[in-house]
Amino acid sequence: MVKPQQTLNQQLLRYGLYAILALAALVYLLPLWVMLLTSLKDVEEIRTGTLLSLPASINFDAWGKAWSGACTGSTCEGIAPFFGNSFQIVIPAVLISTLVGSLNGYVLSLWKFRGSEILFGAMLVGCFIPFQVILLPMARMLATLGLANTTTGLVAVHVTYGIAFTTLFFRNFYVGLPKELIAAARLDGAGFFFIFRRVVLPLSTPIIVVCVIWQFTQIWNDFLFGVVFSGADTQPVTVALNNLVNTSFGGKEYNVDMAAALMAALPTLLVYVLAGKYFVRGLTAGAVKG
Amino acid sequence: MASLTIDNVTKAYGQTQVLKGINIAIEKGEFLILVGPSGCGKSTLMNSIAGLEDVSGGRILIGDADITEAAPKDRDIAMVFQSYALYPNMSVRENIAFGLEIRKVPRPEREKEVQRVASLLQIEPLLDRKPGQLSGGQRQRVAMGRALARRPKLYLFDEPLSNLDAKLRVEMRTEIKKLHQRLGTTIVYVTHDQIEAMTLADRIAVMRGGELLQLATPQEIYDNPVNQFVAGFMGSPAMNFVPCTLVASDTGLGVEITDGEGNPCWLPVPNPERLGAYAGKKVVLGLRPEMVTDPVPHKADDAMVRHVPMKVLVTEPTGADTMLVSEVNGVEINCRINPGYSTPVGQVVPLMFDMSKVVFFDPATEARIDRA
Amino acid sequence: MASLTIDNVTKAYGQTQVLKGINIAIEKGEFLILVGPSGCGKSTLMNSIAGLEDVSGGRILIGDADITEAAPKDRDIAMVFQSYALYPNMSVRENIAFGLEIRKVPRPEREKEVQRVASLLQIEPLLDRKPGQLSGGQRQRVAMGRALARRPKLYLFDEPLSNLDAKLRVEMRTEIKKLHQRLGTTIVYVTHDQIEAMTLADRIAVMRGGELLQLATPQEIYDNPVNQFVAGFMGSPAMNFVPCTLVASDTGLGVEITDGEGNPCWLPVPNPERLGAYAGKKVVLGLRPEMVTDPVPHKADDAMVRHVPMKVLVTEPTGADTMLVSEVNGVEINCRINPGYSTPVGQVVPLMFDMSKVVFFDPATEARIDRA
Amino acid sequence: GEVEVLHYWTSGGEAAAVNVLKQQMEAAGHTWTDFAVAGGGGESAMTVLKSRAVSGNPPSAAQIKGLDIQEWGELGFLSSLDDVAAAGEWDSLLPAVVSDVMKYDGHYVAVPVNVHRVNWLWANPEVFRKAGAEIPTTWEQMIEVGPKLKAAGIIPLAHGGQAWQDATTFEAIALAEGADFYRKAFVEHDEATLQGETMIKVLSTFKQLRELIDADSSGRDWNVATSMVINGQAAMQIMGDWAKGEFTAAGKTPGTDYVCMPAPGTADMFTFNIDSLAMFTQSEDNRQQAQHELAKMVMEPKFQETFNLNKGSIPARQGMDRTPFDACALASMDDFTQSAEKNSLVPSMAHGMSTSSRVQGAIYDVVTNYFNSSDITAEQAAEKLARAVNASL
Amino acid sequence: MPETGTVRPVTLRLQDRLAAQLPKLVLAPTVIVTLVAVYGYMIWTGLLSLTSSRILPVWKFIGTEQYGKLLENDRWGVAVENLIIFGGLFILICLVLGVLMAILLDQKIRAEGALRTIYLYPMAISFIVTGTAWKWLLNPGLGLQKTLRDWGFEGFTFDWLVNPDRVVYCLVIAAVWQSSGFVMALFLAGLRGADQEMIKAAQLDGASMPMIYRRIILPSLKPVFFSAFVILSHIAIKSFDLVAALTGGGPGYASDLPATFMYQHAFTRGQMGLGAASAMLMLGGVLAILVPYLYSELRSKKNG
Ligand SMILES: Nc1ncnc2c1ncn2[C@@H]1O[C@H](COP(=O)(O)OP(=O)(O)OP(=O)(O)O)[C@@H](O)[C@H]1O
Ligand SMILES: Nc1ncnc2c1ncn2[C@@H]1O[C@H](COP(=O)(O)OP(=O)(O)OP(=O)(O)O)[C@@H](O)[C@H]1O
Ligand SMILES: [Mg+2]
Ligand SMILES: [Mg+2]
Repeated sequence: MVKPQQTLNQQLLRYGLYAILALAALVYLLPLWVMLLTSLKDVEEIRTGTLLSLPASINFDAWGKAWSGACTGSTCEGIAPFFGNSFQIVIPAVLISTLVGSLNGYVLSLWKFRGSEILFGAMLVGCFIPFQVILLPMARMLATLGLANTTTGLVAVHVTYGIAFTTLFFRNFYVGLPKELIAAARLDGAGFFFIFRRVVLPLSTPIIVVCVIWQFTQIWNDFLFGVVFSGADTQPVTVALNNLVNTSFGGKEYNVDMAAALMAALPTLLVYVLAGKYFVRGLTAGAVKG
Repeated sequence: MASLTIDNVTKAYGQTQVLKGINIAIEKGEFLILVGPSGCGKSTLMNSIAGLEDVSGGRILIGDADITEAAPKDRDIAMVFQSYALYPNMSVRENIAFGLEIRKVPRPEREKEVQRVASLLQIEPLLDRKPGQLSGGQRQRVAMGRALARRPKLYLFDEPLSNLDAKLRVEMRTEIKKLHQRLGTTIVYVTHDQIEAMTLADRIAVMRGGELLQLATPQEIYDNPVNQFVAGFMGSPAMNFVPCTLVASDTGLGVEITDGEGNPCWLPVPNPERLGAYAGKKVVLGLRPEMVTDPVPHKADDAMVRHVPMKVLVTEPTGADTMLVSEVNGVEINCRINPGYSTPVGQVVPLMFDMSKVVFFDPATEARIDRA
Repeated sequence: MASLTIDNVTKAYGQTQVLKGINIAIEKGEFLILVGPSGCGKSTLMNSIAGLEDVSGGRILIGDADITEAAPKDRDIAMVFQSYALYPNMSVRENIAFGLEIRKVPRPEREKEVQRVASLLQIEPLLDRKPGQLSGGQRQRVAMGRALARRPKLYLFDEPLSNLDAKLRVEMRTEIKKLHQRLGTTIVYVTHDQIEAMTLADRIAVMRGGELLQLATPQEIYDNPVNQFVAGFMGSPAMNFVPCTLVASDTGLGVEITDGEGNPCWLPVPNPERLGAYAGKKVVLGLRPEMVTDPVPHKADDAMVRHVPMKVLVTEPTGADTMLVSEVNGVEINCRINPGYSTPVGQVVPLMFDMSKVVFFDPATEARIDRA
Repeated sequence: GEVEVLHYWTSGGEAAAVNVLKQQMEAAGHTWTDFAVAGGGGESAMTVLKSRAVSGNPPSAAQIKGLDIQEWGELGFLSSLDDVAAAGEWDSLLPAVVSDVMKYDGHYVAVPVNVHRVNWLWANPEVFRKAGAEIPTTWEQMIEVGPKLKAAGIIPLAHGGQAWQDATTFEAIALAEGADFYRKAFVEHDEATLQGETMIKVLSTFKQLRELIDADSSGRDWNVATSMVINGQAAMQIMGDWAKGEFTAAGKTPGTDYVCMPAPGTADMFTFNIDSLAMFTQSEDNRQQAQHELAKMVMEPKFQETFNLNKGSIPARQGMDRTPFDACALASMDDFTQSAEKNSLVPSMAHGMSTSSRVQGAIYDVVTNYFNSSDITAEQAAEKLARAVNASL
Repeated sequence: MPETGTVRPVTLRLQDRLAAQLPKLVLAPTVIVTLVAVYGYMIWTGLLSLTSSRILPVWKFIGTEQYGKLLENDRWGVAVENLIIFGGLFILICLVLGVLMAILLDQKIRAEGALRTIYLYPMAISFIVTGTAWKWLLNPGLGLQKTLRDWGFEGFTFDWLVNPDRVVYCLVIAAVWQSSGFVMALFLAGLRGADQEMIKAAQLDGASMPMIYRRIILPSLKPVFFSAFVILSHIAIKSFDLVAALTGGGPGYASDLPATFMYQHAFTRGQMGLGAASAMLMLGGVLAILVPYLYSELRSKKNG
């Protein structure tokens, strides 16, 4: 990683490396492959054919149906109408939880005070609380706050239970930053938020990426909160997906299920691809001596 | 500018006592140099003044205001960190301008100030680089630049020139001196460079192991150290310490040494009246290298000067002078010789002992015994 | 130990040419000191030797083996980084022992070696601390310790003593010298300390802007610099450069200056035969501070010595000497005066010019013009 | 007013049927808010319902079955439909077994949508012909016919290894021991019956069926099992009448391509599974009006017909036009009335009709564990069954 | 710079005092929310576990009866045992794989972006559906076993999914597949922050790259391990979708986990009191393991 070497040995090593990575990629892709194949077959072929056999003819009907035709209740408009709800929930929730988490992490690593460590520990317990147990009290709380069955309510819930994680990520990233940086900025006259914005945040790119990946995925794919705290018209796409997939009566259309799942995953994948660019190196290079 | 009072400040990291009650009163506009061996607590003291470390005890005052509890940003102090602490994500320009930006200095003024500082520090071509793309000395200069761009009440410099070449260091030293004369800002400055300490300081504070040993003008510290540690610490090469016995002869009090030919030899003492109590006892004679030189005729008649044949053990040319190592009373001593004087190794040559400024210490307590 | 050949090595960061074809052949067991202004490429050269940076061109050989492409770990080099680069999660002990551990040195031996190095560097009480809990100088010593614990073919020291106090620095310098004498390992060493350079080096390489200017013994560099830059760079305070005109008089070639009273004054030139071509032309006279001193009687008869009345502009006592600033031909010059000599500021006092070792440069090219 | 309906009818056919209701409601000037949450027999829908109830905002109507209606009624969430029922003469339209389930404390609080028959055996006659075997009508025959089918390379019984499918099969075997035994065990939870000889026999028969099932059944969805019958991989399946949808979807006709028969030994018996909509107390008047309108419409023949044609079940409302229904459904209707007369119409344990979900869950756990592990004897299982049922009462 | 003139003792103005409390103020909303939404609800659940609640909370207290029932329940025992096996293996394998993949990806790989996305994508797809895909793949009659046998490897057997003693490893496989990519991303971010100078020093000390990772870089990523561990524990504990979609808890209830147990009892089977009790036990167990770890982790940071 420090310098590419030219020797034969190194060359071989490098081929080996690529081989391992490619093999791993294949293993990881296998289920995707199955899903993709299935989504391109028709129901009859799924019933009769084998799992890994290629579809007789490529057929995007299932995709079309999943997008705009499949029934998810009394309406049969596919999963398309639900994307909007999901975005309305996921974007503010990710932004808020990331911001709050980074501020918390900043305090807990670079502005420690007496008892801050204990607070952090106490906060972490939030990571282990089974979400099922908070459904009912939270439902009541949201109703009290007038947020029941609204996207705002869902955003609040996701932020509430996401903060522990985002705080953890940022705090554990920031403890590695040289303390002198903060000292220097404080002497330069910068206040709490100024230091955060100008010195700390610019050094956080990789962890912001990780945090966004995590939060986006968690919230986008969340079903439990989505179904329990949403109203009839604020359901996120996972609820629609669930309604497609978990239908227990009548013929199961695996091809539509798979197509819908793949489509529902596209925004998350897009986030992965876009965010990936910001896994940058050497942010603190040259900061301090020692 | 303002005066700075450090009042019985203590600091401990867990069990480790790092500052053990430091008292320093720095005048308005004074240039104080802090010296002391590595690890004695200089940086810790600086950090405490800046408010970056909480002190464990004592008070710090700027002017009459007790700032012990104030936030760093309210103290109006600029500091050059020993470890630089540059903002890695900002360019050199932004690093320097950061403090001004916070103080809402308008952009054009900021830009002018950055230019001024950069040209002073000779880093103009580097303004758009990130710290990671600089050499060690360049980074140190950026760290300087960050402080110099501001006009605080108090400057703290923690070894700000240690990684610069001699030439640049002399130039920077001059610039700092000029800055001090122009602005009259109070400055506290840590350095290990003797010349820097001697030429810049109004007063020097010598610390050891978290304690303040002596606080005085450079000349006073050099000529009149309070104890053997301070004497040995200031001056390069260091003062020679020769164990000997104070003997009273007919011409008065003096010390006896053995010369390069093995003969005893009596040397006079500058202030015999202060040493009365030690007559006949063992003392440590402090002898700076420049007090043992090649004989110069114009001093031959001085009452405090003696010529002694000494054996040359090692010679080390250092350019302007040659250091000569010889032996007195079983200890090696450094002598400072004009490079033109012939001193073949292994031979015995006459050297001139100028006793007018020698000092004496108690061998047990290492305290000065002949101080006025 | 092994010889090291740096063969036309170049290095560029993007457009920035940092090393512009460096050629140095270092003998087996030689102690080479690298000096040069901040940012001239010393650390880059060190990194290239160590294999931490790819060179853009040229070759590096240890012994007869071309190691330009070899991995750092296969080069058997130990280095002290300018920025220390300690392992933050390891204790001081582990930092020092790491290199040995990798070489599968058994634990008891490792422990012994750590103890030895720690006591040499006076960091024994710190062995169980993490680097974050050390002072600047202590960190630097740990960085040294990491290198000294090993027995590599080649040591690279990048300003290893810059953050140590003078006393410790002298001690460390001596230890390094001893180490070199005992092991005979080849050493490349960057320092900005003139004394260090002069006393440690077998040869000194002076760099500027990525180029090697002169590679010679310390004395040669000091007495016989190839150009004005080298002359001005080595020596502290730096050499004075006085613009003047070479005039031929009846006693031979000489330079004319204006003394402190405004009268012209003729000074002799040591090697007139080499300067024939410049007679009547403007030249730059290189005059080290120690060449202008208080008059000493025993040199009064020297043909190359002249007494000139000079005006005292500033005096700066530095302990062993006093620096006196005066003016010649419109430029300020530093003179090195015995502190005992009375030089009241503003007065004119006689100073002694010793012209036996002065050097001359071309005012346009800055090249030496009187070199043998 | 507005009706919000929480349900888990999300498949294409169900959705179409619900749409009929929706259109009717809208035609009557109400707004229909559809809240569909699919999954595992309504697990998720129930979770949603509970949180809505806790937050004081329950939907107008929710799809709740069986004894759970009683639980909700006990908690005081349900509103009385007696007015609507009286006007619509529900008492005469619904058999007593059905109307009992719909009432809490003597008042109608829910409307039935359909009646499923659970104890069906689905078989592929073509496969039997090939193997030279007869479709079994008793469990003994079923076990005997196994090796023959296996020899022909056919899996005798298509099964999905999920707790509710295990329980469905198990209750069918239990039913073969008589409706009284069934009631005593699964409705009255008589401890002696639960661990008695007959139960042990049922359990061993049940275990013997394992031999008829292929090794890969674990976790298999019921419809996958059905498709094994459809494409001749397997010979039979024991499953409720919803399996018919799979055959229909594959273009098969009853009688020729597949046969529907009562599960072995349960020819004139009927385990029912009724879907219903329970009505939650609404604070606003116009919402309540709409709610009552909804209850009325659910009972209308039009909805009952569409819905049941789509779902494969039979209408809960009696006396409907039989012509649109297929042979299996007609058989189901006949058996429903006959068994009611013979007192062999029993609520399905596996589908939460006979007992609360607590007891049902306890039975599931014992049954599925016994069926899937080799180290429990029928005796032990019976004992466990009695203990578990007791503990969860 | 003009002299500031009047000397005022630095009494802290309100504004200053506010500024000094800023870190605490920033943390305050989170602390409040945590107090209510974590601890408040935890207490609520604790109380609930002492009631006889069935389908909805009913505040009729019956003491610790529910806990007694729980401890007698065979299925709960299986669930706990499964969690231990599943959690342990899952966390361990994810950490190892995540670190490995991060390190390999950090070697200036040409297709880094594509590979990174491939390792991450399983997180993106809802397990409701990938569970089905895995169910097929792991099913001996449909998936890998069949495929390999069709290809001529007659003896190949892979029937863990239908084997009650092995099914928990299937959960591990699918869970690792889903989560290891994120651990990789977490470590990759950490690796990108590693000090290059330090690595150079280690190279000179003679350490090979694997050695440098093992001894220098990874130890400096201790906080990242900590984050990863917490995340993975969280995923292990709440692995609900996974079980529901992949095995439904079967065969029998051999692959049940506390999360599914709790959910089923609390919400499907109308035994909310028992569900709450199981949640409390699960939380207690998890905290009993985690608190010491958190404690040592947070303590060691203090003098870091
Ligand atoms: N990554 C980089 N990109 C561009 N220029 C660089 C980079 N790193 C170093 N340089 C430049 O290369 C030159 C040589 O740097 P080097 O560190 O070798 O200097 P040096 O001689 O060691 O100086 P110093 O005495 O200040 O440590 C400097 O001018 C520096 O600015
Ligand atoms: N976090 C810490 N925990 C324990 N001891 C510490 C810590 N930080 C510093 N010290 C110790 O405090 C003492 C004073 O450190 P300080 O940095 O003030 O020294 P210094 O005088 O600046 O030395 P130097 O000249 O080497 O920079 C040192 O002995 C150091 O080891
Ligand atoms: Mg320091
Ligand atoms: Mg350098």
